Amino acid sequence: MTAALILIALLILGSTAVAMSLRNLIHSALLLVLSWMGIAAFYLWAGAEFVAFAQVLVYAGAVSMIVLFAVLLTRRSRADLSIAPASLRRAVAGVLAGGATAGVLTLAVLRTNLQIAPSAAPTVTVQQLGLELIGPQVASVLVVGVILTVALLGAVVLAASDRNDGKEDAP
Amino acid sequence: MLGTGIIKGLAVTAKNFVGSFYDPARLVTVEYPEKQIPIPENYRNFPFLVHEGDDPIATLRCVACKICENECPPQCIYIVAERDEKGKVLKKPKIFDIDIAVCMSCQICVEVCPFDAIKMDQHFEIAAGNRFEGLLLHREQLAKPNSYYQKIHPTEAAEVDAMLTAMKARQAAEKSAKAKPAPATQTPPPAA
Amino acid sequence: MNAPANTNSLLERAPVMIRDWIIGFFPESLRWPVGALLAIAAMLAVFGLVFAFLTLAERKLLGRAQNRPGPNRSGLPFFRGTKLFGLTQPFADAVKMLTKEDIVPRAADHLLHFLAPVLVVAFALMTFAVIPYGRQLVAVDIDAGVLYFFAAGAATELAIFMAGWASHNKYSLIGAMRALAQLISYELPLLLSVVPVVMLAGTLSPTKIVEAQANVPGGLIPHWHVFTPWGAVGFAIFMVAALAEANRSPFDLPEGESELVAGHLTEYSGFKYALFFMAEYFGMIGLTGMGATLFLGGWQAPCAFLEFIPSYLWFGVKMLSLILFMMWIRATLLRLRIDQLTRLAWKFLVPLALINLGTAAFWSRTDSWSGPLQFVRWAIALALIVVPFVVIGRRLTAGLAPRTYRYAT
Amino acid sequence: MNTLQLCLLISSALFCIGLAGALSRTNTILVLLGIELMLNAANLNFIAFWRFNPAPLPATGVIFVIFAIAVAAAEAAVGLALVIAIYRHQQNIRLQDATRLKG
Repeated sequence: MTAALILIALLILGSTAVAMSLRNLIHSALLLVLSWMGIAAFYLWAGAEFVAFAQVLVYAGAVSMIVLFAVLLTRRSRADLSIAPASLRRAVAGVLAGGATAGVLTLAVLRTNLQIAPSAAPTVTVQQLGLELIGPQVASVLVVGVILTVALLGAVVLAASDRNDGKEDAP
Repeated sequence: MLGTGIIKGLAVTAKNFVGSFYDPARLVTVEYPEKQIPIPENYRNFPFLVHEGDDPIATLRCVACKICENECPPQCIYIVAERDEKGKVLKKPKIFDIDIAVCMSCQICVEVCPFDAIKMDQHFEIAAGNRFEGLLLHREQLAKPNSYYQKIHPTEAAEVDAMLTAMKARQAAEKSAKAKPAPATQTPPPAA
Repeated sequence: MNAPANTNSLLERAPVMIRDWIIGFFPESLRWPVGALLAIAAMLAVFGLVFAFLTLAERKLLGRAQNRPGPNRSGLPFFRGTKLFGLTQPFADAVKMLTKEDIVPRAADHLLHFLAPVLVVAFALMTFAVIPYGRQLVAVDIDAGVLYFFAAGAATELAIFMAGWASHNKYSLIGAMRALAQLISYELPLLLSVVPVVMLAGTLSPTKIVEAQANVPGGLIPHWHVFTPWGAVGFAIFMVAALAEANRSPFDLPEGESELVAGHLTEYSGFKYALFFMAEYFGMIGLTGMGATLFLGGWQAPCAFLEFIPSYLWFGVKMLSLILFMMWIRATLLRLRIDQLTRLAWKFLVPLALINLGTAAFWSRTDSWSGPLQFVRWAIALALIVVPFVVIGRRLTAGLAPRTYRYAT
Repeated sequence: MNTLQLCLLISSALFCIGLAGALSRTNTILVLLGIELMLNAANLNFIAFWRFNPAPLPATGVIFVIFAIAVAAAEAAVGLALVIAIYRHQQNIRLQDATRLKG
């Protein structure tokens, strides 16, 4: 049980760390997909299979596609992808900030006396989830729907070019 | 309405699919090694040598005049004339090679031949395992009877034969006319 | 399971009995992994063979649709002259593919170039796990099976992108970009067309969705989702989107051999190419299998008295006829242009699928209507489908008169 | 240290990798991805607490994560649209160059 968790953790953290330090953007993006799949594996390990599949569908299926698309659209040549490393000061500052946060968080986690349930994972069926979503959480569902619609429209408005390339032929 | 075109198209392909089982005439392809499309008469690919009688090498029309060798644009013909014991050139080829890997089927050799000895063949199944020896044809492989020529190019062969017999008749007439005033001392006219 | 006698015949139970017999030889602790391995092996064997003969069927069908006989010459190795209608063609192809040289471009991204074909087959195979092939034949019966299926299917496009990127070839890269655009556009209608089924069946588990389409005892009319107004529309949208997801003609833009050489496959040869080919067919098998499960009643027989035929045969018949339909479409339709492709998805399929969601909601609210009200229910539902179809379709084709040809007749 | 603490350590490590990446990289896309990773780390926490809660609530953590994933997807879409707009404007996506508010 814990061994599987440690394996998953190594997968997530290793692929993420390498992805964040690679110079080739495409490799970074593909490694991040691997780490998102690792996170989905963690959800499976914890018994939340619906969330795991949603994670794969949304991250590996949609977000990664948009990221790759953005990477390919925002370059002028293949060499453009090997982005120059940031200045040393910036890199050191970033790693220091991350390390400091990690230290604070680790201390906080280790010092807190967290009680855990010895029992097995709570099971949640899809039906329960659906009832929960349309019952107590219906307001949040509506808000998320509005957010998604606004995000879609906003993305279209932002990314659409100003000039009109004339009428295209319809199918 | 949207989609009607797709349904029409599906109907067309379905009709062709079913029809190809019931109506063999629909099939546009020929199953090649078993069946062959008849070759058009004027089809040509590579040259061959015409011979008259039963012995292919002895009765070649070719006299090794090397006109075709000189005229051939890609230089694919190689001719060595036969010599007798004294070294005198005989009027037949000892070596007559055509490299059909080089030949470009231009038919110039046929056009320039004064003796109608080289003609274009229609045999196209000439694949060989070796592109140097396999595609270099010698006179034994090149020699084909006149009857074969008549078979593959009937119209053209009829003209050639008519011309040759007319020439022979004229020569015979000239010979007999000359024989009366003076005995034949000259060399005989080149064998046709 | 206390099913009626005719649904419990020997043939029906044969696969499960064989599995139980084999894992009976193993100790108790090993039974679960051995059973899983058996399921994987059986699936690989069956679908490998199905793939092999589908390639032949496709070539035959395309040939016949174009008035050619199709491949009919390959015989047996040591019997010259045998022909067998070309039935051994797939094996000859396999031998040829395996013995070909594997060429990797020098500038290629070697790791990704190697990983892409492996991943594309792996993801395509993962989708097979949740499809119920028969009454008790499902490899993994998970609660969110439909979601799992689409999650695994979405990942295949990532592998296609990897192939296109790693080849270091402009055609491959254009193919990869097209694959991405296509996936983003068609994932939405595909999922939206499935939502009504999930809504009305009230579950995300494929086995339960099949059970929801069970025959009424003694009934003659199949109780499948496709025979409801919303189901018919959902099925049509699902099939169009499935064609796009499987990169099949008329949506085979990522390959587009007339403009892109072979798209993402340009730099692949030999066994890796065969893997891509296999993945395409596996993707098709998976999507049609899911389509049959969601809309055509899965392994259910059309009427109750036909249930003596084993359920997995019914499933196979439905899946194969859907695949043959896809091939029929390939024989008929031309490839779309990329702007036409995205326009069709965003301006036609997505609005239609959203309206279909409303139709499904109406259908489920009026479940209690009976007698003459049944006709009213059908009329309203059909109107909810036909009117948007005509209106949106007219918008889509506006300004496009039937094409006139100046030089061709 | 119990399993819950291990999960929390994993998620805080993930959060810090995301933070360090977002701070130290100059490519806009990578900065966005770093922020995504931080969101994911938060999701790991939700699931971990839901899994090991001594007084289990049926679906709270899962619901939280579902909403977080939806919002993260929206964020990614808008963010990458912004990246494309920036690229169109200044022909690169270096973060330091995007300093003007008016363009």
